[in-house]
Amino acid sequence: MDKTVASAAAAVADIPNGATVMIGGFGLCGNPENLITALFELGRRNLTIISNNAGTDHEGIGVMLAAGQIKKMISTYVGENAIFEEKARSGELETELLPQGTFAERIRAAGAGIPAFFTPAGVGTVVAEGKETREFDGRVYLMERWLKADFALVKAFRGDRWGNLTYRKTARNFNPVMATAAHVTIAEVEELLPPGGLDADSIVTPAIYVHRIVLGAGYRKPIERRTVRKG
Amino acid sequence: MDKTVASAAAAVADIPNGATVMIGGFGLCGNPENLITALFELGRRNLTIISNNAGTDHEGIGVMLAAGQIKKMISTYVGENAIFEEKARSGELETELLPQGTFAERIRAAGAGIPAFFTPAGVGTVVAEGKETREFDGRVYLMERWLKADFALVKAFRGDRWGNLTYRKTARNFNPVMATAAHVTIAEVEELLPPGGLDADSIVTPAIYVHRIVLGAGYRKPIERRTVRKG
Amino acid sequence: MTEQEKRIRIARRIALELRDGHFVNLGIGLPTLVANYVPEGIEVVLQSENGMLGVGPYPLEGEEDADLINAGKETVSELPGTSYFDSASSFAMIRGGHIEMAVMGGMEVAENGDLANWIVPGKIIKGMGGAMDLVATARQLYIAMEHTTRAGKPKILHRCNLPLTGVGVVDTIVTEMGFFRVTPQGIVIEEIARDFTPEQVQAATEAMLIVSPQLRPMPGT
Amino acid sequence: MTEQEKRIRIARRIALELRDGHFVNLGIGLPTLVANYVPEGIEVVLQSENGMLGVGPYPLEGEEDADLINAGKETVSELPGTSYFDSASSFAMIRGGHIEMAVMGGMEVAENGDLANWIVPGKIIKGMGGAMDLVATARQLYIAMEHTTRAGKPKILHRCNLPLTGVGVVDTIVTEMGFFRVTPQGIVIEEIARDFTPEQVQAATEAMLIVSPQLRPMPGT
Repeated sequence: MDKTVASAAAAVADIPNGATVMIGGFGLCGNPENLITALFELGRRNLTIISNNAGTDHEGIGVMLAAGQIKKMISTYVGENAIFEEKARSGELETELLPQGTFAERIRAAGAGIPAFFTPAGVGTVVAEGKETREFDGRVYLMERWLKADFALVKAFRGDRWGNLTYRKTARNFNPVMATAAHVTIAEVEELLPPGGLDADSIVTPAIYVHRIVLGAGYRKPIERRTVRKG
Repeated sequence: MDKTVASAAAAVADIPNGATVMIGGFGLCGNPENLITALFELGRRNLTIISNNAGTDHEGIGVMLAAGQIKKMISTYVGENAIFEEKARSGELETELLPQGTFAERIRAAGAGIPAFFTPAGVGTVVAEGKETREFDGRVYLMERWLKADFALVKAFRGDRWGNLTYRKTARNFNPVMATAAHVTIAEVEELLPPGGLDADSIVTPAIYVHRIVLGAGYRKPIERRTVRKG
Repeated sequence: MTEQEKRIRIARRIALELRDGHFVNLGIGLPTLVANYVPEGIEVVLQSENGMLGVGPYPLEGEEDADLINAGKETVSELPGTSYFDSASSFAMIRGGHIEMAVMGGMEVAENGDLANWIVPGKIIKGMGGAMDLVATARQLYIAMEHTTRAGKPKILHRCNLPLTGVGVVDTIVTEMGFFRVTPQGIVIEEIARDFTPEQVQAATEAMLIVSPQLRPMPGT
Repeated sequence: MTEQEKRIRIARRIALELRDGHFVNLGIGLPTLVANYVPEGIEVVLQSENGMLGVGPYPLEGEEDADLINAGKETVSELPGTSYFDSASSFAMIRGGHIEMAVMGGMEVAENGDLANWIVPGKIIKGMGGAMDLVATARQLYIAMEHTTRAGKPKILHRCNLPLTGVGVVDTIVTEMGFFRVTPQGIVIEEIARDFTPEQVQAATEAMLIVSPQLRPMPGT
């Protein structure tokens, strides 16, 4: 069993026009840079992208947005992207904004076979519009549905040829949960090891969730807000 | 911040009669041995125990059962315990049996602030009796509620004084999820380290979930079914 | 046939269903034997619902580890590529439909795919463990069981009499007599053991069997 | 007072609410400043909803790590005891009520505890991020904000005009003018900054304030 794919381009080649694609990362941290570039270069259109943010004007998902490849974005915060604003304002881009915990849990529910669950987040706000509410133990909750995708593009730190993954610091973010929620999960890693190369107790994404694995290269890892203190 | 408690006896001393207590472990694997013994020796009665199994006649939770300390058991499989059978048959012990995935997810939901969710497990069986069913995307699901406890007794492999925990092999089982679902979580560990002693990327239970931590001693770790192969 | 011969035949036949890279959950008892007959050259990853992916063989004598057991509470070993996770994550994996194939024992299977395998008649109820979750959500559910009870009574029935584990969940049944698919039309016998005739199989079966036009001999018989 | 003086006063006052061993989530902007004023001798653990418990100070120049940021996308550092987890686990922690205290900025707070802080009037909607989850489920929600808008309009109102972030969620408001509790009876001013009179505070507030019988001067003023 070897899930290794030779290149990011080969790994994403069968993503069709109109596909729903989850992309891991929080801002530009923990982005699957090689896979995003490959999907951009593949030139597919009418994509629905499920990702916490929309990149920046010149980085990450923002590049696909600028190229007009994205029909709809499902996100929680898109404040770092002027192109996004423009396209959303003009109606060219459809957007759905969700509370971040609801977004994360809907994705987790998809991976975990739970078609719906109840959450207190967003009760009494615009998020609740059109959604069923229900009281449990004297408190009102919203019912939320699972959120699935055709493909998930995730970034891990290390992986093995079976598809086991580990992550580094806050670059973990949405990657492990998206890895569980797509029909096909494609992972890119900074280091690719033989099975047994990762500590079995420390594996975060078990191999069952990963269908293809690519060794990434040339990571740029842009920092959005470089903040430092005096020594 | 130091959550260390000097002894298992001190750590469980405020568990009252009638408390609802989650106890980690799968069979006798990953049992909080020191805390179970301390709770047994404390002699509290009318306890509701939420644990996947009921120990064996002479090990684990079985000892508390034999002593008549348990009023009710919420479990998934209790087949290793003759005392259990006897007390359940006589009506002395109230029992609630759940599908194991539902059991685990109800506990996870309690820790995650989700009062109810839908699962396909148990539809059309005795488990569904009295429960709400609902169709999503053409399939029928049961609604299940969160399952909380007053106390959780969990066993980890290593821990630090903040309460961070890691686990070893399949001794992990229900321990991490129970750690999230109780008002007071008490952990026992085989090794107690200063903060920073555990790898930050490999911590399974973050410190926020653990209220007291005890260095365990004298682990017996009985094996229920010793199976070996020829060399 | 001895009981052990039947069990080995069933396990060997199910093992032929395994494909390289499959993630499989094997139930306690007879299904566990399937692991002994994985065909050469393919790699199958076994999931154990107590929180392990990549279950290895029983350990060598002296290498047993109390912290390393399968869902049957037997000591096992780990492989290169094994991972561990908690029980909620394990059942998220199961419930989410990520397990390609689950193999489980059966007490009764009905022609509509209903399964009863968790309450032994006349005995105290021990609990369903993970069975209800597994049967409800495995992509393919195989039932590995002897064709009849020890008293010789059929186990493939019109309707289950025992309390159900799942409704309409069974895809395939393998017994010492044959290989059966549960279809919307009823139970189709696709393979028959060479030591039985279709009439003998039907006589041991309460449900009306549909004989496949491509009925084949069951491999390994 | 300069804007910066106001912000420091508010952050310092909120920092006095911290207790040893508290797990706290500080929102982006003004709330982040609270971390600079943690009282001596107490240890507070900061949660960042992008998946970190135990957020350390900004890194030393040259030690920035692109894989290590807070929810404001600022580079941070780790501490002995830090742990990392995924976003679903992070919001399970938040939604499950494990965060003792969340501090967040506010645009409007109503006398019933309603909060609006995610849509800036006249600007395109950027999204609520984790705010709705945090306000709905933190055990204690503190709003850290200047008492009035830049145009001098009140922000503590009878009813919010902007789209809500949460309904009845605010426990405490701290501004440069005072320290306020949201109670079933209305908003109680418990502490007043020494450079304001109750009349001045009320004049800058649309909601009718209840003056606590134990009204105290606000520490740090």
